[in-house]
Amino acid sequence: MGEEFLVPIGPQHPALKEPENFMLTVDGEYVVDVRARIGYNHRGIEKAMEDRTYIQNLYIVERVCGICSDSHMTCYVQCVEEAMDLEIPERAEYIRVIVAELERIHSHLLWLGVAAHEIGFDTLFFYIWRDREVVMDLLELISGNRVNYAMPTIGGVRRDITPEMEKELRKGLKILYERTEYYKQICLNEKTILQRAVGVGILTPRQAVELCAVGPTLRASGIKSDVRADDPYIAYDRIPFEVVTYDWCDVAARVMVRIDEVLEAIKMIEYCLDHMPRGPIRVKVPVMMKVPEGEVVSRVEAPRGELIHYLVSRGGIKPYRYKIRSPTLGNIPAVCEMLKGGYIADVPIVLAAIDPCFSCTDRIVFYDVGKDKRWVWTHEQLRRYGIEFYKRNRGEVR
Amino acid sequence: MSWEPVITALEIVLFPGFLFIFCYALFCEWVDRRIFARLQNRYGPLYTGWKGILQPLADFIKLLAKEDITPGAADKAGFTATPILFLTIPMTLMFLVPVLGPRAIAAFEGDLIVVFFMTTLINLVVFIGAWSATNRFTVVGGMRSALQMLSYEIPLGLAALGPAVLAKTLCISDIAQWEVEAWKSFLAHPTPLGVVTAVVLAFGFALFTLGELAELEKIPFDIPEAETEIVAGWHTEYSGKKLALIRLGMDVELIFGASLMTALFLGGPSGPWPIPPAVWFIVKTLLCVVLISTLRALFARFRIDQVVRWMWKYYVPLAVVYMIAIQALAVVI
Amino acid sequence: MGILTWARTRSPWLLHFNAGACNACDIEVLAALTPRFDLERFGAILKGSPRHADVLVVTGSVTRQVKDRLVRIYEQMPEPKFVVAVGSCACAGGVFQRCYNVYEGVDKIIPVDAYIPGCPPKPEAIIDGVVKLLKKLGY
Amino acid sequence: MSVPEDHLKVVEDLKKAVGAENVLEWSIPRERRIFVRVKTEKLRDSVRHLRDVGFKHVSTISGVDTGDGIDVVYHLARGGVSLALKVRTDYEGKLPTISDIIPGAVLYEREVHDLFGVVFENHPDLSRLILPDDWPEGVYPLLKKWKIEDLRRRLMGSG
Repeated sequence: MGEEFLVPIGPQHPALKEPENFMLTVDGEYVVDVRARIGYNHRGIEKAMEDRTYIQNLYIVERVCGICSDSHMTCYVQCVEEAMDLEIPERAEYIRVIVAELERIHSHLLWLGVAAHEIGFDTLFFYIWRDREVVMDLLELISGNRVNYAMPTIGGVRRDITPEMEKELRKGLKILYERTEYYKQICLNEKTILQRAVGVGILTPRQAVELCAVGPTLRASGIKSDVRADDPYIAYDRIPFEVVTYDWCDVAARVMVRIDEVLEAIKMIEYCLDHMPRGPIRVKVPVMMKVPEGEVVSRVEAPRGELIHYLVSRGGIKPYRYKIRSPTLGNIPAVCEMLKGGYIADVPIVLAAIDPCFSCTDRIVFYDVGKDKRWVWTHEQLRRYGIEFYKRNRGEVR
Repeated sequence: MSWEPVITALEIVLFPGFLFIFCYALFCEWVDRRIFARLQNRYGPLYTGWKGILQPLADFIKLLAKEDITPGAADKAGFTATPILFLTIPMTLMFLVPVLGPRAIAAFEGDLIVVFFMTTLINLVVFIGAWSATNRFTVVGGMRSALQMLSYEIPLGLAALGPAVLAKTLCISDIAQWEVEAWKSFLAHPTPLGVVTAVVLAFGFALFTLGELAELEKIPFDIPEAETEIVAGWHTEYSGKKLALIRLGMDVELIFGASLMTALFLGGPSGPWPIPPAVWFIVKTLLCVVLISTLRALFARFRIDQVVRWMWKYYVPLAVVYMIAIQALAVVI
Repeated sequence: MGILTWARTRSPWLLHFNAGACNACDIEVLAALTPRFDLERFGAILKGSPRHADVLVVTGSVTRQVKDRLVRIYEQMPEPKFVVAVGSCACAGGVFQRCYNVYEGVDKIIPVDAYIPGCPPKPEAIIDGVVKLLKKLGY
Repeated sequence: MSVPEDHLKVVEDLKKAVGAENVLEWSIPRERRIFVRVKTEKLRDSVRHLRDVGFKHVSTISGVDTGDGIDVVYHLARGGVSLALKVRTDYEGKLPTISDIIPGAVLYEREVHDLFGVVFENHPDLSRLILPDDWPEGVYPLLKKWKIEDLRRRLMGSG
């Protein structure tokens, strides 16, 4: 077994929008081993949340991750409301679902564009991101900001959806529906995309369950698991929707799952708009409120997968302990399996396929396949043949 | 004291020579970027000069003024030689292609073979430059560009030899002239044989364009500098003046490719009388640049193994079939 | 030296570096390059390698882990180089002030030429920041 | 809120499998949420039993510094039901790893080790994960005894 040739992807790399560092042990064009080192984004959020009041924490939780900020907000707010046994008006629940689904559309379209960029199809990237501006305008219309919309708050929702907004929303959604259908056709029969996506980054259903994968990565391996359906929160039990699954188990399946989820989300928003109950949107809550003692587990289906928050409160105005586990972390052992045995050229697209969001992930870090340490449970022995590469270059990362 | 040497000296330096190539290369880069941007529904360079036309010039001057870093571990010779060679080779090749009149400045029998030898040399130079930069990304980029070169070089050569065999000469300028006469005679009295040759030559043109795309490392064959995988491929480590030369070299390679396409397939710089040949040359090469740029915007990037497999499975057999058709025609004509 | 400043201000090549940001600013930087805003009108392209770049666009309050990577990237860039801090985290730590793993602001690590506040700043604000930086250089 | 029978059944089965005296306390605050505290020695058996019953998905493992020791909470999930299995260990305490029972848990164990200092025996690779490389040994930031100010002074001063 000769010396392998370490190719660092990151921490600064055009493929990755965020700093994570994957040390790929490669051999010619094949990836033999993956050793990842994240932790670049670790800002010590959980410690900071322990000495801020519940209202102050609203602003930190929202900025754990810029793309799924609303999921973190909904999860946090739901957690505190459950601890305080607070009932929020039904209209607020519907508005929260609308904003959550709009964010899913925005996050999936963003991801689709970046994935197209990963395989070098920049034209599709620019087209998708141009159409994504429609969603950003809708979000700006409702909440006043393109990202970090701060709609949910403890006790309900901050801003109401007026009839004019509703008209605007419906118009925007119709455009989005057509465009997403068009992109679905492209992704299904554009040969150059299929060539880079079909059969790439395989994750068998058994591996997916065993490695506790979550979200679209899990559903692309044929397993029907979605927190909105299994453990419905806010208004999801009153909204008919269908959990999208594909059983191709590869990158193309993950593309299709996300596109169908965008179409599903659009239908859900239209359903919500039709059945929006009247009434107040918020229940008044004292700013320095005390949360009674207890512990709460709150789960939400973020665009990237199951997001879980765990609150332990000792009856003060500040949480005693607040634990956040973001969906991307759940998928990292799975991505490590997918990367092995593939090409360097596939690394960006396979990595992008789990839609990594390392700003959330830096709650916890990564799973380390040591080159020299064989692991009890590494599945099959990797095919190894080394060609002799010298390793004297100065850039050798520690 | 005859004026001959002075005129040729002037020609070399000024019109179809360095100054013209330099300006035309930058102009073609602007055209390329604008079309690429327009196809992506955005503007592209707009504010430098009229409609952004001076943008490539601004990039070039800025790069000249930047600090030029040579990595400590790189071996100096290979690292500094590469940019210079990368620019001069396409520049010299430009003199083999007819620009001003029907004959190129340095046209001689067999210059088509020289052209192919030199283009392979470019890839060799790229490999040396990549290897000497000792940065992992460049090494992988250099390997890929060599790998890719192996797969497209032969079919490209075959595609170019088509017209040469028909014209029974290996001098590019003569091929261009032969085409012009063939075209005139065909227009005079169209024969079924003429139609067949036209179809075969058009097929050759398509093959040649595909080969050119791979040679110029444009998407979908831009794997050696695949931005998302290996940062900037083989020229990751270059900066400042060296990078300026490399980028200019790429542009000159672009117009050389385009002018080769016009000379071999579109009849070189000659056209109906009122417009001078030089303008015809510019019109035709611009057409080819626009073609390359649109192709560049329509595809995703292939993986290196797919390119190699696809080239050997489809591209080489097609080129061989094309050659057989050409030989059959040659016998008949 | 009019021609040099003219050239330098007409083609600012960007290099994006996420120093521990929540990637809201990163997607806005990316949105600034897409058809609706299109920074390429000013000649700005997103480059992959620090060797090619003039302007380092940094987002996020610098975490301890990413500090030496940021310094190394900054040193790899050829002179004359400029740094733009995008987002209130990059300007002064933002909402993550007083967190144990965070240097509050990019200017504590490398010199910064332009600050673009906002959480996240809109693409228009980012473009305005880049244009102001160019004006500062004599656009 | 009526307590669904199948949640009760889960707790009963666990008691049968692990011995009733080892299940110290349990509570079902609402539908699809179960909290169970188990004796530390019985951790692996409970996890193995729960996995066979269907709790194959480890959502996460959280550490809680309760003042007189560290509560390690294993959040297991079966479809919609989320079961929090709590185990008490003291500071710098030792716990057996469960990554051979459920491979997906290895990451979460490394975080708890990084931030709380709990050592997981025969864990495949307990190296540093989330904290920066130059983080001083033995400093576990999420412990209550470390206040943010002195963490910052100690780190940023040396940082």
